[in-house]
Amino acid sequence: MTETPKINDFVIRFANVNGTGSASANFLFTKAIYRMGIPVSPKNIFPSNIQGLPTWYEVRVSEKGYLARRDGIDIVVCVNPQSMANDVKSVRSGGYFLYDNTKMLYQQFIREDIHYIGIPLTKLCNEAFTDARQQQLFKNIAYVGALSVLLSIEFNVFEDLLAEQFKGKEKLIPFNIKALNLGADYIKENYNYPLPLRLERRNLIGNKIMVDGNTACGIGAVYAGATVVSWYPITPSTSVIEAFEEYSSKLRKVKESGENKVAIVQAEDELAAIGMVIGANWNGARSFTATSGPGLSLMNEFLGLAYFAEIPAVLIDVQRTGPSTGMPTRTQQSDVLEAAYASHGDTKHILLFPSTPTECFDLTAESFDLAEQLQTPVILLTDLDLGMNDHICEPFNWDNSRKFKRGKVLHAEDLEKIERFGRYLDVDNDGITYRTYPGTHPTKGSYFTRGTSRDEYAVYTEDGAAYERNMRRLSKKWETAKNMVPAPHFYQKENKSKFGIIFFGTSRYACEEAIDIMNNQGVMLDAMRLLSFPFSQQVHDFINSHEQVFVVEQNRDAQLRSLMLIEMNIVPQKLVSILNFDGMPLTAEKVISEVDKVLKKELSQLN
Amino acid sequence: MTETPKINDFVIRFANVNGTGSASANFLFTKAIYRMGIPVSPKNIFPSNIQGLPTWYEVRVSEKGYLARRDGIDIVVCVNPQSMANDVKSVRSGGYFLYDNTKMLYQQFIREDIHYIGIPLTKLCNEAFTDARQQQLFKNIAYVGALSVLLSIEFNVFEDLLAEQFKGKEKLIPFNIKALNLGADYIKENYNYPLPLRLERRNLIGNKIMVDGNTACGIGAVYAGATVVSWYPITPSTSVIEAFEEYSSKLRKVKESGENKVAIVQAEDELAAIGMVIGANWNGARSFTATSGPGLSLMNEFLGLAYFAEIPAVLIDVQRTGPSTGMPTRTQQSDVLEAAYASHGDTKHILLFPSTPTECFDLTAESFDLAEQLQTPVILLTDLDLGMNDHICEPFNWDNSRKFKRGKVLHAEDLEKIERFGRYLDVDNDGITYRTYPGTHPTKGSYFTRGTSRDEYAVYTEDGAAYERNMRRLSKKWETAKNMVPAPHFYQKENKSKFGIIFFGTSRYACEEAIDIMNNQGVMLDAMRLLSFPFSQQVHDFINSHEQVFVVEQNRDAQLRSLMLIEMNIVPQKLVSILNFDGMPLTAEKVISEVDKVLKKELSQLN
Amino acid sequence: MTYLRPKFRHPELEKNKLGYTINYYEGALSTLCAGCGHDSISAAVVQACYEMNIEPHRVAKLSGIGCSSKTPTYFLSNSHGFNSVHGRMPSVATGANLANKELIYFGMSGDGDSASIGMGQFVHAVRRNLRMIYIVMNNGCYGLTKGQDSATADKGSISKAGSNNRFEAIDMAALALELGADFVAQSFSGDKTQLIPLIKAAINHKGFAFINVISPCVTFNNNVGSTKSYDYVRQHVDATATIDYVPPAAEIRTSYNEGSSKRVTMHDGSYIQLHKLENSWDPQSRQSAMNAIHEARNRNEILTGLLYLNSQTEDLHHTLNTVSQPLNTLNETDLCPSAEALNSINNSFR
Amino acid sequence: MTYLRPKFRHPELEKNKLGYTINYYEGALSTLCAGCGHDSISAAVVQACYEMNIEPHRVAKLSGIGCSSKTPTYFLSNSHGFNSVHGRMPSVATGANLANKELIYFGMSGDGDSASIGMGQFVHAVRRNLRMIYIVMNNGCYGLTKGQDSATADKGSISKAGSNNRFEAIDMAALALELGADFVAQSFSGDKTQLIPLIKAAINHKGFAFINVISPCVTFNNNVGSTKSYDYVRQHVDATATIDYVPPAAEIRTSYNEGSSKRVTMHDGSYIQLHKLENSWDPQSRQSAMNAIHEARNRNEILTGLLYLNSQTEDLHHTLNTVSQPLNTLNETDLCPSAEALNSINNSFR
Ligand SMILES: Cc1ncc(C[n+]2csc(CCOP(=O)(O)OP(=O)(O)O)c2C)c(N)n1
Ligand SMILES: Cc1ncc(C[n+]2csc(CCOP(=O)(O)OP(=O)(O)O)c2C)c(N)n1
Ligand code: SF4
Ligand code: SF4
Ligand SMILES: [Mg+2]
Ligand SMILES: [Mg+2]
Repeated sequence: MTETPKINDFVIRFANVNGTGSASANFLFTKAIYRMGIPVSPKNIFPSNIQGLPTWYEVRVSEKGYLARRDGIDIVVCVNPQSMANDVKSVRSGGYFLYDNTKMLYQQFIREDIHYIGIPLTKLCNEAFTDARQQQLFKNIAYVGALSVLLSIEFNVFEDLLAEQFKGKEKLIPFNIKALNLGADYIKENYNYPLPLRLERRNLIGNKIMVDGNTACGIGAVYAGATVVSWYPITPSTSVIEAFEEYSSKLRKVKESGENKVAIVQAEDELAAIGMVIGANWNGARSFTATSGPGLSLMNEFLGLAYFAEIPAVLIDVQRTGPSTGMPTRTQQSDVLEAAYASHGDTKHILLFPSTPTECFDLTAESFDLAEQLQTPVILLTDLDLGMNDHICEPFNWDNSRKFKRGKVLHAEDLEKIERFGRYLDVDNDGITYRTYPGTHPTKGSYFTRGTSRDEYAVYTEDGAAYERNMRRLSKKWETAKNMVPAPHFYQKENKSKFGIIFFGTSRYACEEAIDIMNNQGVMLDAMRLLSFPFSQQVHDFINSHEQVFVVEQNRDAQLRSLMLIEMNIVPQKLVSILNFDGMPLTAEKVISEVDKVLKKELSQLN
Repeated sequence: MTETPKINDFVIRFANVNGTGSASANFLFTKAIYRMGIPVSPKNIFPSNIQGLPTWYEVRVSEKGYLARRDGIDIVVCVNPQSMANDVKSVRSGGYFLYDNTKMLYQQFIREDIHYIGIPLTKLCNEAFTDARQQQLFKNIAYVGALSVLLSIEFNVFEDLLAEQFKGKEKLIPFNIKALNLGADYIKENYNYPLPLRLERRNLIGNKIMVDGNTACGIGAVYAGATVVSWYPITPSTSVIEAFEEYSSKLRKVKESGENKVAIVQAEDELAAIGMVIGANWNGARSFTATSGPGLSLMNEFLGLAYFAEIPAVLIDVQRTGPSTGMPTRTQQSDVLEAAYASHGDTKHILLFPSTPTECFDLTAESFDLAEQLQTPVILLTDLDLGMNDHICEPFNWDNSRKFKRGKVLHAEDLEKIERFGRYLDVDNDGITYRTYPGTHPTKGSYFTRGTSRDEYAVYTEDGAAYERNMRRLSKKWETAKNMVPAPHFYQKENKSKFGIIFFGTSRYACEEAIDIMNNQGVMLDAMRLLSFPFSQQVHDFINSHEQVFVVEQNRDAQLRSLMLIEMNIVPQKLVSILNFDGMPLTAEKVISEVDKVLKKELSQLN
Repeated sequence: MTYLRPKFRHPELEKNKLGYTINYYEGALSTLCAGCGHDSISAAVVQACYEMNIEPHRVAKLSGIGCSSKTPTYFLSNSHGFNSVHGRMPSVATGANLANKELIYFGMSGDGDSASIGMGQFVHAVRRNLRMIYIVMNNGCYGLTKGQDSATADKGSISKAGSNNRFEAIDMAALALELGADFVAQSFSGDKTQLIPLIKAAINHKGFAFINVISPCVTFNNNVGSTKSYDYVRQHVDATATIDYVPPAAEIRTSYNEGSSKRVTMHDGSYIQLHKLENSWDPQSRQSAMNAIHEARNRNEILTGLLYLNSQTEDLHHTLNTVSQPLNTLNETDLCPSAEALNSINNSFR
Repeated sequence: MTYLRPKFRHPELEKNKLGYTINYYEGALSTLCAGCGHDSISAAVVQACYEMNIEPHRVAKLSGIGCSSKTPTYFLSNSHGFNSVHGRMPSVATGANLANKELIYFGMSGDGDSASIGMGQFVHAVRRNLRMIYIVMNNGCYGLTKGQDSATADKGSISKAGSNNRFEAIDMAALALELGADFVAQSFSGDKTQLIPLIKAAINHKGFAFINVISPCVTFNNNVGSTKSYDYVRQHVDATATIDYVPPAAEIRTSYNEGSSKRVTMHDGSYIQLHKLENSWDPQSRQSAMNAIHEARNRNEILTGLLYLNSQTEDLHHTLNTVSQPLNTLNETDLCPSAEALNSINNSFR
């Protein structure tokens, strides 16, 4: 252990068996680091099953605030004999392998170039606890205790966290403390500590919070005033609705009566879920659903109806690795093309791309405004990494004076003033027409909603000219939308390079890190993070003002780049794809090496 | 009637009420022209209802063999008071309006610039027939009789046609002849005839046949050996299956036992239809379904499964006007983008674009070979115009020695020779792997098919590297497909212009006519008709070798052009869209005027 | 269809309690085939709403796709209508109903729309006890796509094209009963005197009210050999009882023979008066209703009338315990927690 | 689950008539939770196939998505398997069966897979009388997505998270009966002696054979208050009869008390011997079976065993009158009409 100390900069991976209670111990570990004011970022790598298979929890600690996944694991904590062979291999040379040495390590797991830290976790816990469940559970807490010593985590931080966690069940705290100490004491007695890789308190977090994106979406929908919610369970989107349900039941119950100012229905499938959303929005309630790839596929027909009949709808698609069932517990950004043009015929949908839980909150809230203002589906594309992993981010923010933007709706008073109501009449010349809610007025404002073609007064027609007028108006609405959707985020006041880089969603973390690193190496890239589709003039301008633009995405087929080619008439050679699609979150290394390839080629062409 | 005669060159439109038996009279009219050796092309413009609404049948006669729809109607035959106001308007100046003058024409229907030919159809038929149904029905035959005189249709052609039609029911023939004569005699007695617009026997048809595309698809599937067929009724695809059923029952029944060498199931919906197709193909039977837009949308999830699990499937999508229910009885080519990338995740599908019934037959047969060779869905994109209208085309052709190409399938003998069967092992380095049918061998060759990721041996895995290998292999298969799909059709041996034009499917008729006309005017365009997606090198080369390329499509969003941009990295400015999307088949005039706009601009830039 | 609406209206048409004449309840002119059973059902809806003194704009009409699904256009033109996608009306209606519990929801569907592509949604709408009137216009075929057999076509029924259906029929009423529907009725489009009171009772029912109406397709399934033709149905109808719907506090207009008569009271005091009851059938026993249907089926008869009613029903809003105000009327103040609440949420993530 | 398969096998394992020991019928190691009911069902399938002397490669195993749908991986590793998409196994099985009528088709599904997203396809597979063994592993919840209530969860059942289900349960067996299924059974994953003969009889049935198996989810729905927990089910099971499946020409191994015993003969002379019969229940009467289920339900009991069997069943191939050879074995000569035939088709279009 002669390495020079490295403070607040390592990756540690916990190798567990799912269903054994390791999740809360691992979270305790991460939260403690957060509480010490140090940027930290965990990734849960779990199997598509319920119990008994290998599961990993990877935590990156970064003084610099780099929150992307990073290759090269410094420390592995392995309590799963099932995956041990591979776990040993996964440690970087010079790294640490912490394991349960109650049983002796197999000879073949011994590597010369890494450090082994054996702790008899099973033995310690079997001796310290009598209940079998506790013996199993507290092994996890014990290794956290061991790490507290090895990595210098402040013990009182754990005490605080446990006190909060077990509020109301205080008698559980001493057991946990005991387990922490089991591990901690064993290290103190048997090893040199702390490790050269270790932690030191900082003040780098500020008022930031640590939360997952799905929870943020759920809370965002509560604040946006969603009242009718229908969904069908599917990983990794389920927890969006769970969060919505949890916060609704806290914040939307009438105290006296226990009645709910919300209706949440578990649908029989995704077709029904989006159907209910469409029915509710048609009837004037804000309504949304959440799903993942297979569900999105099933919603195609209804999304086309909502586009053509012009009904608001909010859909949160938490993307996972496709195609088909694919890898349901791995991340990807591969529903972009499907979401953008879902359904047969000429259809286009608004997309929003949050990159942090904070943005999940903000954009979810905004999606309802956009859907109602534009009277069309809005699809929020997040992903498993954002949705199910905890992220450190800005706190949520709400202005009490904020009003819901309900779009162009005519009420009884308005109708009284109108000669003849034309549901699809482009009065304002922006492609957006006025609607009424059912039940508004005895004799004015009723109309027929349909997926078939109709004229400006919502009367069924098969007249080609009327059909074409309507389709052109929808295109005009699309143009209007370009100025209404959230603007891209630019990382520079003025462009300074002939190279640009474009990314969206969770690629943000790796890209920001990569840009920073390249910057330090003297390679300058202008950067733009997209928040929405369709693309506004600003997006055109950014691309136009660079010679070469990298487009970073987490899918195989360069789907966002495809949208750019289709919608913006960009010379394709200008857009160089950086693609990551193995289901693991993107790393900065990957971005840098892909950028390097192009720059090297350019250099070599110069020579 | 002082116009100089125009031989074999006019458009006539019949304005009827649907459900009144006009279809067979109108067909008789068209068939007679075909039998006179004159190119003729009918279009049925019918409402999305069963009875009592206006329906039109438009027939173009063209000595030059132009079979596209043409604007500017020369003659309207109107027996529907409902639509008379508009029908009168629709006649070109100088044209003819033939109507039932049993009741007097309203004053407001009188135009100065057209000719009126009143025939008391109702009166004549009421006098000549006693049965109410006959009185109604034979009005239609009577106007055909009138036209035979006005346009010089040979009467014995009708006699032949009626003899064929009523084989076995010969006693109906005299009634029809009588009705024909009613109309014919009335004209002879009351008007000058023939009209300056008229017919003359030619020999321009050769051995061509007259048939609709859906029938051709159905026959193609019989010849291709489809044995399991599942479908859900939807206009305009229903008649594909009806034809398959009809010809199967003629050609696939065991004579002695009446047993069927085919299983046709009307599914409960389109999800089930494609599910059955996938199950049957998985189990080694050739199987297909047919649908239209809404059905395609519903098949998204299953198409992704078939792509990823690599199961052959043939899907015939007879496109209609979208989005949503849209105009179900109008034509469009607007499912291109949806079909190409159907399903969430990274997915791509083979598309075939027939343009004539002959190609419907050929490409349907070929689609089964391609699906089995490539182990992936193949989607035949036809449309309502092609599928439901009669077209004059080359006869169907089949080589008795032709074998079904069943692709890479291992049988028991093959498996005996193999150490370990790897379902997803790329043995031949073309991305296409070997499969086995269930039940092949007691101990070798069984494997698990799934929509989740797996390794080369079909074992479930969540390993990112294995997943990525598989996805890259699928991309390789896509490359292989480029050289297997039908090649584009070129209209010139050598390019002779800096302008190219690309089209597919039913745009063919209008484009060929437009090219011919422009050619005669000295404007040269090189032309390429696409038959398939993905695009082969030839397609690239054609585009690369022209400065400007027109891309003709019948949709709003330039969907084929989108595929070109995405898949071929083409500079978008090179591809100029010509879009027709009002639900009516494209005309040459439209193509010419759009091309003209660009050429004029170019000229004006030169000045 | 006739394409010119007769302009002449009798000037002294009777007005209902709201002051509306019956033509106020009509819709656009039907484009269905002349004689289509579906048009009679639309007319029955018009009549029932008129007689029940319903404000048309407080009705929402929803449907899927099919000839039957076109009918909402042909009644109550002052109501909002929604012609959605094939087979998915139940989900759209569920969302709509959740948004506003105060409207009356008519779901108009066909046998293709509900028994094939829509089967899943139908089953789950029943299970959720969504408050609505759900009418299946059952013609045993797919009218709009030109006459294919549907899943309710009886085994052995002959289609117009002459083919013999070889599959067992799905009995929608029996299915609804098995799935727990609390209002199940069956009728015939040709029998207005039965259909109108059934629709009225359905409107008044506080949960999912299902009426399976045999509604002949004159164009594709009215031939000899079809078990859904007018003639066949007329000959094989077996009514459980004749039926009168009596609104709350209305006077009893008829007196019935005690022995064969029964009164089923609804939640608000209105009641359904049944007379000439079938033997051994109790409209308030699910089991008895199921047995009656099955026995009629065995006799090749179609049991019509009210089959089962449980007025103690609890609809989806009750199950979800939603507030009494319609959800679509709640605004920012009602729905949006404060910035302060958000701060304490933020704190919980620190 | 245990991730190391015990290597040791008793060397003298008994061989069946084909010469295979039971381990030849096993599949990959299960990754389900230790104690999951589904694993017992897999084991029962293994045992039944072994005892029925079935060639594993003549079996095809199909499923949707869910813990239950994973089971085909865990039995008969020499069979082809197809883990399709959620809720759509019935259609895939239909296509597969049409392609090759000679294989034995196992469809393994869950209550989410069949009663929610798959309801439409389930209903229509029953209606078509597809020859297959269809097993719903019914745990009243969505195991794989972590325990949400399913549509078969009983009203009032308490989930692990403590919530009280407020919706009526769908009774899959009663539904199958109503839809006309000719083989309907119900069982409990904890009762192998009942399940194995049921599976054997199902394999032998010449049409759609449905077995609804209550199969507790130990992880999410085995708590007190759940009506699908091991304890609850064990206490509330009410068997129609004990059951033995006797293959054709096998000797009768037991003699039964005449009064309470019944023999149901299948198409090939094999039979099901039922003893200790429930009163007033006739396994060959659909009506009696439905009444028995409903009555048991009213008593809060789960009726298990064979519920109904009609051995005179006619499956989909019979309905479609397909040739006896499997369709997937037909080749060009069988299928492709000649060029000459095409010429006469061409002529018909001239
Ligand atoms: C997804 C989809 N598939 C198919 C169709 C075509 N389609 C329109 S109506 C209909 C069936 C209508 O039958 P039914 O519901 O019984 O109504 P009916 O016309 O008999 O009243 C079908 C299959 C469609 N519109 N959408
Ligand atoms: C289209 C689609 N929607 C949702 C899911 C997510 N999903 C996977 S399994 C499952 C439910 C499984 O429940 P069940 O069929 O009862 O099986 P169990 O796990 O309880 O055995 C769901 C909803 C999916 N895979 N596909
Ligand atoms: S086709 Fe049949 S169902 Fe449709 S409108 Fe005509 S009669 Fe009615
Ligand atoms: S979660 Fe439940 S159903 Fe799934 S494997 Fe575990 S016990 Fe079985
Ligand atoms: Mg119908
Ligand atoms: Mg389940």
